Amino acid sequence: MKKIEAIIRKTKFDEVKEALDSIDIEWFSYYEVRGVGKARQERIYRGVMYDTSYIERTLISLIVRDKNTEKTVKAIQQAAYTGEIGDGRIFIISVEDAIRIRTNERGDIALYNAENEK
Amino acid sequence: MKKIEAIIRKTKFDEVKEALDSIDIEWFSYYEVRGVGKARQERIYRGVMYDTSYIERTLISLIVRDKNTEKTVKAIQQAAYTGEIGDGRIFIISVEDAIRIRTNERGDIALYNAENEK
Amino acid sequence: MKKIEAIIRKTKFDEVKEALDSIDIEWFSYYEVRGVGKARQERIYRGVMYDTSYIERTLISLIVRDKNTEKTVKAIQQAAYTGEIGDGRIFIISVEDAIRIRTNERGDIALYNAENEK
Amino acid sequence: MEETITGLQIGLDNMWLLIAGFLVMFMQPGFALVEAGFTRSKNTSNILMKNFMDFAIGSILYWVIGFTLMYGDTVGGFIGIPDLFFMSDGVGENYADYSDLFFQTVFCATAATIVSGAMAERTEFKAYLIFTIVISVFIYPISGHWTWGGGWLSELGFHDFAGSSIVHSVGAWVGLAGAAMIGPRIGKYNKKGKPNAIPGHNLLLGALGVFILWFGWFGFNPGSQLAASGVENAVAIGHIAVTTNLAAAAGAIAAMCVSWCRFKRPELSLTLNGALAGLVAITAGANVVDPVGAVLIGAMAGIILPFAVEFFDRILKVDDPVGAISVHGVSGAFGTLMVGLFSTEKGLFYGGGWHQLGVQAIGVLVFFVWAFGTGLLLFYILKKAKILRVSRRVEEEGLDIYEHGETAYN
Amino acid sequence: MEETITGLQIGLDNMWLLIAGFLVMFMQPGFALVEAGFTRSKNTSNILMKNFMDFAIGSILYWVIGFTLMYGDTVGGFIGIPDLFFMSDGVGENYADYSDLFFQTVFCATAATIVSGAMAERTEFKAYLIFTIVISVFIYPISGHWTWGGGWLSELGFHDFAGSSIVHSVGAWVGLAGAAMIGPRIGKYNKKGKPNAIPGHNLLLGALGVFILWFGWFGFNPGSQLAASGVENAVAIGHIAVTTNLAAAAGAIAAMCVSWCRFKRPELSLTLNGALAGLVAITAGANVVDPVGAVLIGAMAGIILPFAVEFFDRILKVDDPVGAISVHGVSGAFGTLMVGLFSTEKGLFYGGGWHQLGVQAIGVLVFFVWAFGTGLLLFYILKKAKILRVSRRVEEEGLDIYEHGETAYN
Amino acid sequence: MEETITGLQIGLDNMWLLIAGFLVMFMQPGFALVEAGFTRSKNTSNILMKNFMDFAIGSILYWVIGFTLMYGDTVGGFIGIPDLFFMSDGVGENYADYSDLFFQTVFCATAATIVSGAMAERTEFKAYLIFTIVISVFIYPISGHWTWGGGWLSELGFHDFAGSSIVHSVGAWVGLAGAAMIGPRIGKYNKKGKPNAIPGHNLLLGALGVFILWFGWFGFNPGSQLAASGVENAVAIGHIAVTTNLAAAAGAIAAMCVSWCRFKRPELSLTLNGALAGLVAITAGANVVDPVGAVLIGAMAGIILPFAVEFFDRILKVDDPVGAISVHGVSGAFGTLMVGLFSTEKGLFYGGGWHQLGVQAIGVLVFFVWAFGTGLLLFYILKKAKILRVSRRVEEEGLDIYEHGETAYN
Ligand SMILES: Nc1ncnc2c1ncn2[C@@H]1O[C@H](COP(=O)(O)OP(=O)(O)O)[C@@H](O)[C@H]1O
Ligand SMILES: Nc1ncnc2c1ncn2[C@@H]1O[C@H](COP(=O)(O)OP(=O)(O)O)[C@@H](O)[C@H]1O
Ligand SMILES: Nc1ncnc2c1ncn2[C@@H]1O[C@H](COP(=O)(O)OP(=O)(O)O)[C@@H](O)[C@H]1O
Repeated sequence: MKKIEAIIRKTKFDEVKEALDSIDIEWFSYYEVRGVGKARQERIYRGVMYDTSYIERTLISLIVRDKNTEKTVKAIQQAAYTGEIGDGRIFIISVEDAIRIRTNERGDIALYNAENEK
Repeated sequence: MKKIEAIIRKTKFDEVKEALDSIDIEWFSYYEVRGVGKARQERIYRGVMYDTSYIERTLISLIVRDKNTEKTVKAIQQAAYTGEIGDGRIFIISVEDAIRIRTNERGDIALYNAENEK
Repeated sequence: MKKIEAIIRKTKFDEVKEALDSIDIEWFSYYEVRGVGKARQERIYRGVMYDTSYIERTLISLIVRDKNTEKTVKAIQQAAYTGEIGDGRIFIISVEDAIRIRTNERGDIALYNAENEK
Repeated sequence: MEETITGLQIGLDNMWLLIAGFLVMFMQPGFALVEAGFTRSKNTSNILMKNFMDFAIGSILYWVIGFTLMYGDTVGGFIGIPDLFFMSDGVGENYADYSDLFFQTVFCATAATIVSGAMAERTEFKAYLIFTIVISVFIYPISGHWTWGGGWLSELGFHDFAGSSIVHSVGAWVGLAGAAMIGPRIGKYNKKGKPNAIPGHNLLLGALGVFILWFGWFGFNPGSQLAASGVENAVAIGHIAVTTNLAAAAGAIAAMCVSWCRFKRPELSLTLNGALAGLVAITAGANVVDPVGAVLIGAMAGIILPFAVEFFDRILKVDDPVGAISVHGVSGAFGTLMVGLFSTEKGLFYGGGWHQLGVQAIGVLVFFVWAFGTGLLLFYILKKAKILRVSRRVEEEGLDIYEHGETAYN
Repeated sequence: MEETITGLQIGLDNMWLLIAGFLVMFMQPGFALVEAGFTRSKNTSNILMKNFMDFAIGSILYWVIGFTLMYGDTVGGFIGIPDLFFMSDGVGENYADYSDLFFQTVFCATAATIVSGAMAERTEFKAYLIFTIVISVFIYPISGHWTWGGGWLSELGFHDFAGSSIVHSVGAWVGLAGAAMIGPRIGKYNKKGKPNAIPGHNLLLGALGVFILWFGWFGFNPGSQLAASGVENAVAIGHIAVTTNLAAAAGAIAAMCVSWCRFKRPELSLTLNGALAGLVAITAGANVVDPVGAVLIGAMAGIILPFAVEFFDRILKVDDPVGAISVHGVSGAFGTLMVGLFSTEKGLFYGGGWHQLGVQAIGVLVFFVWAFGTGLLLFYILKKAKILRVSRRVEEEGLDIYEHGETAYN
Repeated sequence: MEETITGLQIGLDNMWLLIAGFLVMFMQPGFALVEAGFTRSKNTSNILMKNFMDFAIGSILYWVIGFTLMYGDTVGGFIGIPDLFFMSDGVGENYADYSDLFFQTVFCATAATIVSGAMAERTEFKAYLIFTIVISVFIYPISGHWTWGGGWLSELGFHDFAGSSIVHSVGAWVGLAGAAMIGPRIGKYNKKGKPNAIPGHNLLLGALGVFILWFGWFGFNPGSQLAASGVENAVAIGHIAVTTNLAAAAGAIAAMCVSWCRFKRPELSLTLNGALAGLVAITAGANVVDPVGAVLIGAMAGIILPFAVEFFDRILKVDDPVGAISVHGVSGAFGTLMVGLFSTEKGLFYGGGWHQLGVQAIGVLVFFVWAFGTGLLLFYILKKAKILRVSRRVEEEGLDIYEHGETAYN
C-alpha cells in the first residue's frame, strides 16, 4: 500500500477529483494547507504592500494498493498540470497496514471498495 | 515507531479520545479533513438540490512506539465503530525517528512521556 | 527522501520559517492542527470553568533529500525551542518518491529547486 | 386651528410610536445573533430559520387574532373579545390604530423569540413552529390582557411598564418548561452529572447582537410611553432613556466584576449577559425609578445573573444554551419586584409602604404559574407526540444538515 | 402663531423624511451583507468595495446632476431640466429641499446596488464603477422622472408608491441585462448545461442582511408618504408599516412552505429571499392595499420566487448569484401589477374595474423595456471594450487578491 | 393653547435629540466591529470587552460627574461646577434635562472608545479600564467645557459644530500618547525598522462597522443641531445630513483613488478608512459649509488619510492597528481647520477673512496640547506602575485566552 500526498492548486481540485473518479479511485481525503515557496502573491493592507509568504493549496491524501500507485500518480499529475510555476508536487510514502473501522478488515482488502473493484 | 492515521467520524472524536486516554495514549494531534467517497449528504441551496461530494471528518495523527501499535489501533477501531457506512479507516506508516524539541531527545525516548510510561 | 513532520508552537512559526530559509530550505507546507496532551489551557464560558483538551499548533510538513535531513531537523529544533513544556516534536518518515507536477520530474530532482541548489 | 394642533400632536405621538416599533423590530436580528453566536456552528441555519419564522408567524397571527384577544373589550378582565383580521383606519387619542397594532406586534414577537434560545440545538423545527403559534395566539395575548389589556392584574395596581414580566418573563418561563421537558443537549452533562462548557461558536456576533438589543431597547422602553408630545411626555421619555441606559451599563459592569472575582478573569460572555439582565430588569420600572434606582437595579441584576445561570446549569440541570431563562426570566421577575422597592412614587424605599411590593410579587407569581404551566402542558403534548426533539444523529451532526439541508458556513 | 404651527408641521414632516432616509441609507449594509453572504469568501472584499462605491459615487452624482434630472421642471414629461450641483436652503411645503435631496439620494443608491448582486463574482471592478455612474446619472433618474418626477407615466395614473418598479425592477432589469451579457460564473453549469449549486459562504451574514433590509424598509415605504403630521398622514404611515410588515412575513412563510413541499426541507436561503420578495412586492401598493391584500401579495410573491429563481437558473441559464433578478425584478413587476387588483380604491378585486390593472401593466412593461434596453446597450459596450469580465485566473482564484490585493479574511 | 404649542415644540425637539442619541449610541457596535475586524482573531474577545466596558463605564461616570463638570456653571470658563449623580426632571427650552444627559453621554463614550483602537492588541485590560475612567471624568469633560460648556474657547469664536476636535481629536490624541508610550506590537517592525503589515482578520465585519458608523453619524451631526422644529431647524438638519453624507462619500472615493494610484489597486481597508476620515472632517463644519465645501473637505480628508497612516507607521513608528489616530486625530484637526476656509459665513474662501482660520488653528492646537499632554502623563504613570502592557507571551498567544479566558471563535 502507498500513501500518495499531492499538494495541488486549490483551483485544480475539481479536475483532479474527476480524474481520480475516472480511474475508479473514489475514496480520498483532502485538506487545506499553506504552501511556502517561491510563488508569492502581492498584497496591500492599509497602505503597506507585502508579499504573502504562503499560498493556499489543497493537499490530497490517498492510500492505494501498490498496483494502483502509478496510474493514480499519473492521473493526478495530468489533471493538476498547468505548466506555470506553482503546480505543486506529489509524494509517495509506503504504508504498512490499513484497517477499515466498520469491518475491522486489514490489509489490501481494507482498500478494496475504496478502489471499487475486486 | 509507527504513525497511526485514523480518519474517523467527527462525532466519534470524544469517544476515541477517551479510549486512547484509557490505554495511556495521552498525546496526539488531530485536524479536520474532508473525505470524498460514496457517503454523501443531500443539500439544497436556493432551490438547487445537490450532493456534497465530501463529508467532514477528523483525522487523528499519532506516533507510537512499535509495541503500542496494536493496542492503539484496537482502541481507535472500537471507539470509532458504529457499523454504518462511513466509519472511516486507520492507516499505519513506519516512522524512522522522533525528536522532542524541548529536550532534543531522539528515538523511542522522545515518545516516552507521550505514552506516559517507562 | 525524508518527510519531516514538525509539530510546533504557533507563535514559533515565523522563527522556524526564518531558520529554514537560512539553510536554503525554501519550500514547505504547513497547516493548523490541534494537539492533545498534557499542556492545557484554562478557559471559562458563561461561568463554567473548563480546560481545553487541545492546544492549537502548527504542523510543518517538508520533504527533503536524505542528506539534508539532519540539518533541517536541527534548524527546526533550535528555532522552535523555548524550554517550556509544549515545545512539540519532530518526526521523520521515509518517502519513496516525489513527482513535480509541472515538469513530471521524479525522484531527488523533484526536490532540487525546493532546496535551491544543484 | 384646534384641529391642526391635534393633527400635529397625533402626528408626533404616532411617529414616535412607529419609530420605537421599528427599533423593537430591529431587536429580532439582535436575538438571532445572540442565539447563533452562543451556540455551535452546526446549528446556525436552524437558529436563523427559527428566529425568522417566529417573527414572520408572530406578525401574521398577532394581526389575525392575537391583538384583539389582548386589547379587545374585556371579558371579566380575563380575555379580550377577539375580532379576526384586524383592520381599522381609525385613530386613537395619540396614534393610528395600525401604528398600535404594529407596535404591539413587535412586542409579541419578542416574547416568542426568547423561548427558542432556551431550547436551541435540539428542538425539531416543526415543534418550534407549533409553539410559536401557541405563544402568539394564546399564551402571550391572554396574560398580556390581564395587564396591558386593562384586565384584572392592572386593576390590582400591578406595575410592569414595558414588560419585564409581561414580555420577558413570559417568554422565559415557557422556555424553562420547554428546556426542562426536552432535556439537556447530548454532552452537556458528563456521567457524574457535572455540566460541561459548550462554548458558543462566535462571541463577536453574540456581542454585536447584544449591542443591537441595547439599541433596540431604546424603542422598547421609551417607546412604551406611547407618546412624545407635551412637556410631560418629553421628560418621561428622556427619563426612561437614561434609566434604561444606566441599568444596562450597571448590569454589564456588575456581571464583569462577579466573573472577575469568582474566576479571576473578566469574562465576555457573562458581561454580555449582564448587560441584557440589566435591560430586562429595568424594563418594569424604567419610568418610575430614578437614575440611582436604575443603577442599583441594573447592578443587582448583573450580580444575580451568574448565580442564576449556575443554578439552572448545576442544580436544576436545565440546559439553556444562551442563558435565556436567567436573563429574561430571573431578571424579569427581579426587575418587576424591584418596582415595589424603588418606585419613587410607591416603592418601599421611598416611603410608599409594602403594598406595591406585594402586588408586584403577586404579579410575578401569576406570570410564572401561567407561563410555566401552559408551557409544561404544551411541551408535554409535543413530547408525547414525539415531535419535540430531534434524533440523536441529527443532534450530533447538526440540525442544519438534516432539518434544513443547508449549512450556514460553506 | 400661525407661523409657529407651520414651523412645527414642517419640523415634524422634515424630521420624518430624514429619519426615514437614514433607515433607507442603512439598507446599504443590508445589501452588502446579503451579497457577501450569498457568494464565496474569495470575492468578499470585492463585493464590499462595490457596495461602498455605489453608495459613495451615487451620493455624489445624484447630487451633481441626478436629482434635478429626475425632479427638475419637466421637458415634455420625459426628463427634468438639470441644474448642476444642487444647492438650496429653501423649504417646500413639508420639508427642506436638502432633506428631499437626501431622501432621494438613498433611493437612487438602492437601485444601483441591486445590479451588482446579479453580476457578482466575475465583473471587473472598473466596469462596475462605470455602470454605477450610468445608472445614477442616467437610467434611474430618467425613468424616475416619468413617474415620481411628474412625467408622462404618472399622468397616465400609474401607481408605484415607493418604487417596486421605479427602484427595484429598474435595478434588477439592468442586472438581468448585465448577467446575461457577462455569462455565468465558471463552474455554474456542468457540461450538460445543468446548474450546479454554488453555496454562499456565510448564510448567517446573509440573514443579518435580510433583517437589516426588513428594518430599513420601514424607512423605504412609510417614509415615502413624505409626511407624518396630521391625522391623515399618521394613519397612512401606520397603515403602510403594517402592510409592509405583513407582506414580508407572508413572503417568508410562503417561500418556506414551497421549499418544504418541493425539497422536503424548510430552506433558509429561499426563506430569506422570500421575505425580500414580499417586501419588494408590497412596495408599489403599500398605501392602497389593506392588510389582507398585503398578506396575499406577499404570499404570492413568496410562492413565485422559487420558481422565478429556477426559471432564470435552469431555463434562461442566467447566473444570478444572489437571486437579485427574481427578488427585485420579478417581485417588483408582480407587486406593481397587483396594485391593479388589490388597490382598495381602484383595484379590480375591489370593484375598480380593469383600468388600473392596464395602466400598471403598461408601467411594468415600460420599465422593463427601458432598463433592460439601456442595460443591454451599456453592457454590450463594456463587453466590446473588454472591461466587463475578469480573466479566468482572477475569477478562479478570487477577485479579492487580483483586483484589490486584499482578502477579507486573514 | 400657547402651552400646547410649546409642548409640541418641546416634544418634537426632545424626540429628535433622543433619536439622534440612539443613533450615536449605535455607533458603539460600529466602533467595536471596525476594531475587531481590523485586528487579529486572537484578541477579539478583548476588543469587544473593551468596547463594552468603555460604553458602560462612560455611561455611569458621565452621569455621576462628567456631565455637570462639562455643562455646569462655569468657573472662569475652565471647568463646570460638578453636581454629583445628576438628577433633574426639568426641561429646558427645547428638551428634557435627561434627554440632554443621554445625548451628551453617548458623545463622551465615543471619545473614550477611539483611544482603545489605537492601543489594541497589547494593552492590559486593567489599564484600559483606568484610562476609560480618566477620559470620561476628566480629559473629555474639561476640554468639552471650554467649548460646548460655554467656556473660553467658545468665547473666542471657535467653531466645532459636532466635535471633530472636541470628541474625535481628543480621543485620538490621547490614543497617540498611549500608542507611543506602549510601543508597537511584537512583529510590527522588522529588525531594520520597516513596518510589516498585520492584516485585520475580518474586513467584512470592518466594513459593516463602517456602514454602521456612517449610519450613526446621521445622529451625531444632524442631532447636534439639538432641535428639529421650525423652518430654520428643519433646513439646518437637512443641510447637515447632506453635507455629512457627501463628505463621507467623497472621502471614500478619494482614498480609493489614492490607493489605486499608489498601489495600482483600489484597496478596501483604505477606502473604509477614507469614508471615516470624511465623516470626521465634516463634523466640525457640517452646518456652515455648503455641499461643494463638504465634498472638497471630505475628498481632501480622504487624500490625506493614506499619507497620515504612512506617516505614523513609517516615520513616527507609532503602531496604530486600526488607524484611529489618522482617522480621528488628523482628520478631526484638518476638518476643524477647514471651517476657517469653507465656512460660508466666516470662511476665508467665502470672504470671511483670516480671523476664523486663526481661531480654528488655536483650537486645534489647544486640543492637541491638552489631550496629548494629559494622555502622556496618564500613560506614563500606567507604564511606571507596570500595568500598561501585557507580557510577551500573552501578546503572542492572544489576549483572549490569558486576560479573559475566552476565545471569540470556537
Ligand atoms: N519539499 C517540499 N516539502 C513540502 N511541500 C512542498 C515541497 N516542495 C513543494 N511543496 C509544496 O508545493 C507547492 C509548490 O509547488 P511548486 O514548487 O511551486 O511548483 P513548481 O514545481 O511548479 O515550482 C508549495 O507551495 C508547497 O506547498
Ligand atoms: N484510500 C483512502 N485514502 C484516503 N482516505 C480514505 C481512503 N479510504 C477512505 N478514506 C477516508 O475514510 C472515509 C470513509 O470511510 P468509509 O469507506 O466511508 O467507511 P466504510 O468502510 O464504513 O465504508 C472517507 O470519507 C475518506 O475520508
Ligand atoms: N506521539 C505523538 N503523536 C502525535 N502528536 C504528538 C505526539 N506527541 C506530541 N505530539 C504533539 O506535540 C505537542 C506537544 O508537545 P509536548 O509533548 O507538549 O512537548 P514537550 O516535549 O515539551 O512536553 C502536542 O500538543 C501534540 O500536538
